[in-house]
Amino acid sequence: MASNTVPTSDVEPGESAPSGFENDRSDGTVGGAVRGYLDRLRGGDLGALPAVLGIVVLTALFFSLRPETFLTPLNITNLLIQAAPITLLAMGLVWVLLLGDIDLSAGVVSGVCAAVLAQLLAEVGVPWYIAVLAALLTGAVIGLFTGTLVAMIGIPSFVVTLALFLAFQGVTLRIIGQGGTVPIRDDVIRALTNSYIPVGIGWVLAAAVIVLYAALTLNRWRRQNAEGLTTQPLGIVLARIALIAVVVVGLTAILNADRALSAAIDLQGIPYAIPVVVILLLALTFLLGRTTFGRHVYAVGGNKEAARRAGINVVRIRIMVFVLSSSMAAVSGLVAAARLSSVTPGSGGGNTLLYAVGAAVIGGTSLFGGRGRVRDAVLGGLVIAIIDNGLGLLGVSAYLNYIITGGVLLLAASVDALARRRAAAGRS
Amino acid sequence: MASNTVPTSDVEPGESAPSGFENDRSDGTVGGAVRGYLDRLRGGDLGALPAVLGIVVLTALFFSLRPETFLTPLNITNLLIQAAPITLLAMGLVWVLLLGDIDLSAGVVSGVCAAVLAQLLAEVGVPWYIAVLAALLTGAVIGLFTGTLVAMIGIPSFVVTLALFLAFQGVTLRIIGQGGTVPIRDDVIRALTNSYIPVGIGWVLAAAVIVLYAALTLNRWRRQNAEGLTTQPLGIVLARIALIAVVVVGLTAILNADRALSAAIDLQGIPYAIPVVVILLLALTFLLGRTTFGRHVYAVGGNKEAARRAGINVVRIRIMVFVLSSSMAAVSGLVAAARLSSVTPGSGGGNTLLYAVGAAVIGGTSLFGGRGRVRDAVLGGLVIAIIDNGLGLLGVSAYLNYIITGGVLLLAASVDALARRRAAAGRS
Amino acid sequence: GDDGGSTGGSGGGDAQAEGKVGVILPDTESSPRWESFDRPLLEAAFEEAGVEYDIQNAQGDAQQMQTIANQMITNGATVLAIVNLDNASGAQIQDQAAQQGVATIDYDRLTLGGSAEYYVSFDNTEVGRLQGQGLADCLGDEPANIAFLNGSPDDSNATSFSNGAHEVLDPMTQYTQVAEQAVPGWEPTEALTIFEQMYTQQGGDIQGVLAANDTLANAVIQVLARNNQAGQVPVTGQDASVEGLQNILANRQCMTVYKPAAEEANALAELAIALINGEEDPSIINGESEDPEGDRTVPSVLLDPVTITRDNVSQVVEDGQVSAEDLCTGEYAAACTELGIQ
Amino acid sequence: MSVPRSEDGAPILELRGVTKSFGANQVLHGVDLKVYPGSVTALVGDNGAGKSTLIKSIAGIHPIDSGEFWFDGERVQVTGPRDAAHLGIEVVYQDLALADNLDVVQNMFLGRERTKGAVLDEVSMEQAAKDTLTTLSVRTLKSVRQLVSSLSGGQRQTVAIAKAVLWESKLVILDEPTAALGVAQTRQVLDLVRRLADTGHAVLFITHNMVDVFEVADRVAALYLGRMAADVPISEVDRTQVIELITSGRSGDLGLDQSVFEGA
Amino acid sequence: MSVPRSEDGAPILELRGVTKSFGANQVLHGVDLKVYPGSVTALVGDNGAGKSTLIKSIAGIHPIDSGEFWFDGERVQVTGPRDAAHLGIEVVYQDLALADNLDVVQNMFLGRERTKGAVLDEVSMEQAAKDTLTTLSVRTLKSVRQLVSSLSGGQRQTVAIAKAVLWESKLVILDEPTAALGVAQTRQVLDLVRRLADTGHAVLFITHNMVDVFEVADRVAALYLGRMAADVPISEVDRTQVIELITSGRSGDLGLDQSVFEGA
Ligand SMILES: Nc1ncnc2c1ncn2[C@@H]1O[C@H](COP(=O)(O)OP(=O)(O)OP(=O)(O)O)[C@@H](O)[C@H]1O
Ligand SMILES: Nc1ncnc2c1ncn2[C@@H]1O[C@H](COP(=O)(O)OP(=O)(O)OP(=O)(O)O)[C@@H](O)[C@H]1O
Ligand SMILES: [Mg+2]
Ligand SMILES: [Mg+2]
Repeated sequence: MASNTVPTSDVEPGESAPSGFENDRSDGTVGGAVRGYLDRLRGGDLGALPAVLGIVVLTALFFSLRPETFLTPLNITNLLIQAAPITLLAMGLVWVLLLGDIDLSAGVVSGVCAAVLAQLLAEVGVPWYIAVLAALLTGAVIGLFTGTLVAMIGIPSFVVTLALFLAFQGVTLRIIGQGGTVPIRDDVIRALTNSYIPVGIGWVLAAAVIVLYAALTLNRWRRQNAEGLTTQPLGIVLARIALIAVVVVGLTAILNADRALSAAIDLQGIPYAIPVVVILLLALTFLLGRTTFGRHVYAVGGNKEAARRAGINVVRIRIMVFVLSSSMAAVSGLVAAARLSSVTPGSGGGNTLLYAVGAAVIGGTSLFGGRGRVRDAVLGGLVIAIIDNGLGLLGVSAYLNYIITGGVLLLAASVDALARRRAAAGRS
Repeated sequence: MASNTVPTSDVEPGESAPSGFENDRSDGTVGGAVRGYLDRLRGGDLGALPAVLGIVVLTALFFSLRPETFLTPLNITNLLIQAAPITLLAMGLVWVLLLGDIDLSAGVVSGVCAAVLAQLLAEVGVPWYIAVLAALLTGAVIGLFTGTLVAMIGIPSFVVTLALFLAFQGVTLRIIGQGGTVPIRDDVIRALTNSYIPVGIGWVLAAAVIVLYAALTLNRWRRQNAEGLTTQPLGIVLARIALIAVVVVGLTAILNADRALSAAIDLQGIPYAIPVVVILLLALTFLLGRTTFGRHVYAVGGNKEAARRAGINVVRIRIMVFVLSSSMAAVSGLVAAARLSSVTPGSGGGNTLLYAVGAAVIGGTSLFGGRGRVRDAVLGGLVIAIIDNGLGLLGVSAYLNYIITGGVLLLAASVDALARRRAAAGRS
Repeated sequence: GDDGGSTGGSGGGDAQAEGKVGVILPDTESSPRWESFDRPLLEAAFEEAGVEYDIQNAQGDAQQMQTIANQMITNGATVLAIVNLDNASGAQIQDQAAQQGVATIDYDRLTLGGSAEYYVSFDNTEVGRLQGQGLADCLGDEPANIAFLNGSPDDSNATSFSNGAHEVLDPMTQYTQVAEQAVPGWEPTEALTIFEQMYTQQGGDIQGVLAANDTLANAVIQVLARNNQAGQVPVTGQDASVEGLQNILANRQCMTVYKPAAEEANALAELAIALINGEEDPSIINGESEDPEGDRTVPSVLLDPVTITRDNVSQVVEDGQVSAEDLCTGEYAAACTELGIQ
Repeated sequence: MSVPRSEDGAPILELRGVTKSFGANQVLHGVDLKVYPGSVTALVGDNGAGKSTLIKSIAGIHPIDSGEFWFDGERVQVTGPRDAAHLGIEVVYQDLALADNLDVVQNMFLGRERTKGAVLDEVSMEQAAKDTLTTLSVRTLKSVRQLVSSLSGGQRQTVAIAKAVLWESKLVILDEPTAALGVAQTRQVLDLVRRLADTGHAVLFITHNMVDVFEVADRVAALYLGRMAADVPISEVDRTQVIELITSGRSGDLGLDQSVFEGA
Repeated sequence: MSVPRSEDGAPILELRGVTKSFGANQVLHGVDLKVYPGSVTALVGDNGAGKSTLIKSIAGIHPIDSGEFWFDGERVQVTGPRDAAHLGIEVVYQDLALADNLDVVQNMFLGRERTKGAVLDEVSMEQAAKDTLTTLSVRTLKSVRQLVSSLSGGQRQTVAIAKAVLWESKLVILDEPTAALGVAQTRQVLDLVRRLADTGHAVLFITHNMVDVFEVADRVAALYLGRMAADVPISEVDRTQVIELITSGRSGDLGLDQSVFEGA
């Protein structure tokens, strides 16, 4: 068994240098990076593309059908507020889906937490921050309970959360009372969706987001580059920063425009719910992508046994994910309650959960675990909100509304599937 | 590399004979078979045990709480009819779950098929068999559509059926249209749940089932025994036949007893829906356990890639399973419609689907594919129907009803999980 | 319900000359009336008056209703009529509309704590009272066990119905109330099981059933029929649906509460048009309703619900709410002839 | 079945210019290969050289980007494993591909169940499975009704091999079949490979074990970084040459020359 | 780290009377084993003999039914892989156990990620992964940011080995580590095993390859049907004897005698 050293000089290095890792050395040009991206697309790694395409196509469609209303500042503001609760719910569910689990109770948990908030405000009369804390705590405790049943006792999450889905409907009904509603009169809570950040502060916030993003991205690039590791060319990095800047500035401009329908009223500014979503998006993205916890969530979702053998405390990770997801459900419940200024026994019931899971999946999160990102929830939530919003503008009758919503969802999903399938021609 | 022949005479054959397959030779005693069963239980292969235990415990519980009503012939008949639609739905869903897929639209598909039936009877006035055929065909066509989207286009079944869940709600609404409910007046259809097999014929049917089962089981045993293959001892086989006989005779006796509440009326006999469930149970069990198609369904659910490499037409199998499942949904819709003697836009909506999936899972079917049996649907369906039935007798208020149903489901599932977990101490 | 054309200056200041009415119906399950009666009737009324309109259904979801309200306002509605799913969410919608200078009308259900200009309705508590009285009339003075099958536990109107019925029945000491359950989501299949179990538990000793609407009543009737008791036990209902009326014709149901949808729809259309035209005090206003929560009175058009028994089924047909053709099929033809319905 | 034929005869399988990429990663570069009936062809190559990718392309698991397949003198299109099976190609994959939820017998007959009428003929399948496993020297398997998920690594591999040799196929492809096998089992598999070839079947055999190559192979084909470095009778090379071909793509006159890479 | 010690010293790991059943199937029957620091112990045995089960018991994957573990002179309870890792035991499993959805670097550092503050230190992990893989002669891997699902069989095995040797553990257990490796890679792994032992680590090495056993092992332990047939210095046995121990459980004076089975 002679161990021949390989005559590296024999072969051209760019293509098949046997020293390995040649794909890790980017050629540093923008063209190369774009080629790489196209290759990845062809390789079936579509990333956010289908959801973004869905958003673009749907926007174009509804704009052509309702040119005078769909893209007005007023409607865009409405759209974003409409998307907020479902997006927040989906942002928690992504984590559960990453584990390969499901949480059917997330919707009704958001209802329970909202009911707790509303009753504390209305009956007990506590200040808003106590009520919010209590609602979040309720969510966390529920998550702890669910997670323990799933991870420690080992009941399949589908069954646990199906049972809890039923039980929590009863709990909400109990808290609120049969046929009742609890109005929310607290101004701070209602401000979430009914008040707006002053225009000046809005612009400052927008600028801050852009600067922060640019600084972090550039710093990371610099460091990787210094160590000679895989990086994207500077051009691409700058292009991404520019893209983010354009989106943030554009949205801020739209939300800061006067959107009142009658001249007498003054209606402008970013609704407070938007920064809530953005901050949670950034925080959760960081947690999932840049910390050990996030890495372990991916590992548990990809291969539980491998994670266990690698010494990861799988039970703890799963419980924590359920806590996180239920807490996000609580946040979603708060925003939904603020939007309605009330909580009913049916809050969080109905199709809420299915829409949220649908949002995560359309955004690109796999139901089988191990693949997904927090931003999927935002993109998918937007797709669903746009369908809802656009159909509302068209004003179709109930049965058509159901059919069209279903049809559009199907269409969005099949574009994705077809693209992946074409790509899969090159995969096992 | 000397290939030594092993001196088989050196070692005691009963325990570790190196010629292999020693566990395939049963020692032929009943005691050995019982030991083997206990070993399997310890090994985590609980089979139907948790569901059966659930049924027994719940029955005991409700009997102790409502001794004068729960185990009366009237209530048992009610219970069985109440369990029929959910069981039929679950019997189809088991197949989908075996593939590792899910069908969120099964419930509303049952509604669509029932609506087709009702409108054909009411508006067009076709004879009942045409209407039934049309409803079944509707189910099959829907299944074909769903299956094609899932298997050929490759959209995840969760997304496809979520979209169809919405769309079909609209379709039912459309079909039923003005008036909001379509009454079913056809006597044959209504007879399914509202008429009863004459007592004499009922006994003949019961006897036929027992004889058929005994003949098939014994014949199989005889053949395996003749070839010297793994068999259960004759004692166990006979005991199983006896068990089936006792159950069948017992149920027939109960259903044939006079269950009228007032002496003036004569109310007895097996409801026609019961033989429908039994026949479908036997037919589908045969299809799944004894035919190539069933074997391939298990293989696709266990390892799609392995099935593909073994030359199985995975796409065809998946489509056929969806056709089968949607057809079963249609049958379930028929029985539900017969029970209510009308169809409403909400038929098959609400929690129908979740209950049916819950039934399959509690019965022992895995959500991750590859493990499950048709009888799981029946056992799980009974568990759920007993909860519903018993709580109805207790007459608790709505919120408690939700909470208790959820709690009992959770309890049933955790018994199962704990048993498996204890067993898993001996597994990887 | 699609107007198709563009409305032009929807944000324009002079709503005097033109406007647009948005109507949000609550759901498709609490009653078939919303999609099958109100929508076509309202469409007809608005079309006749030549007003632009947009009618949508919130499908039982308060969040959805909020979204639709937003969309209608964006679309340039100047008058918004809602059938609230609950008081608080209804009030929120009305407050938002007011912020945007859009006038609102409460249709069928008064939004307590809301800010609607007008209220058009049948009194829901009165509906319950009629049901209670109807049941009492059918039962007479004999002692009887009665059971309540209420509407969905998360529907505040269901509470009003049952409150009204209790108001009437609770003082009547000859009746024993042996069971009461709410039916989640007004789901008839659930109602069937719930009543089946009530009936079994009482050993069949139930002489009267207060069912909140005709769909629930029909479920009750199926259970009674299976026990050969259909027609022996009076059952109430609501909505005067085809199914309910047929059950009444066949003597299986004792009464239903009829809320002439056409009257209600016409009143709404008239009020909306009045609002668009800036009319003060429309002549149709016939009273006012207390809103204890908002501490105000709302000018109202109050319509009377009607008790329908076998004797006055024809009234529903004459009003055009149900066609004789639909009603008098097959086995019911004879009864129709007998009662002179055509 | 038929008499053994030497490699001078017509090849049963011929690949011409097969290329295959996964996304940006080109794994096979114009690979030519001939496999003859009645002889054992050893396919060797470094880890990641593309051996498994090549045989998965033959089996229809991966569609190829370009190139031709000729089988039994005719040009064929293989679009899936079913096509390959119909041609008479049987494959033991490196990653085995067994359905963990099925037992040994069920796995061995997967896709080709024996039936009596519509009903599965379990009795005859169980018997046949036992017979085949016995010839492969499996002595520690407790039951053929055990789920394959509970088998040891070597037992799984034996089941996969047994599954492939149950069918008398024209071409048997084995991807590192003895990697997890014990001494005695390896012996049996090598004997079996020889026996298959001697009864006229063509065998394509992937291995990293030079001893095995020189024991059973009639020809040796060496892949180097996705290129066919050599495809020669075993008599023309010795062990050192084969190792050189594997690790550097050339050995003396044999193998790829620099121009190949420069031409790329 | 420490100086090499001979097998006369205290064993780092000692098993006493370990038994283990899966349901009705008893796989290990009172197994004793000693592993010494500074030496390589080869664990051999037929397919299904129980080798993998034994090392999974050591690693805490399977709870054992009875028996004792002694580590570094102290009796220990291993209830999970985390316990084993804390003791300083590192294992390469036969079934590899990699997370297919993660890339090579992420898999290699799984469970022991390097961080800077709260943030993962990707840069340093990527660098370390590359260095380790290079010493293992991996030359066909295109990128360390490739998902492991796209790796060839041998590449996967290399990643698993690299993951284990990244940590300087007291005891390294390798379950058939070279099964899928090419010639050059096998060479590197064998050298590595020797190097580990020479720097004072204990190595437990499972293989079916007798050449490898006699090349690197200091001791050889043979399992036969779940019983330890022999645990002796390599110098006391020759190849034929080891094969006899594997296939029949005894060889001359060595091994199990009939009475063991009769006693069971
Ligand atoms: N699905 C895939 N996606 C991307 N790259 C892949 C895929 N499958 C294989 N590869 C790459 O193709 C190359 C060849 O892999 P292949 O499995 O054919 O190697 P092999 O010769 O069988 O190696 P081994 O001896 O290790 O089994 C490897 O570099 C591998 O990383
Ligand atoms: N989870 C399990 N359930 C039941 N039996 C099992 C399980 N795991 C292993 N076995 C059985 O235990 C025995 C020993 O298996 P093990 O994997 O330890 O063998 P091994 O010595 O590693 O063999 P190989 O050389 O083939 O890897 C085998 O007969 C196997 O069938
Ligand atoms: Mg390979
Ligand atoms: Mg092993």
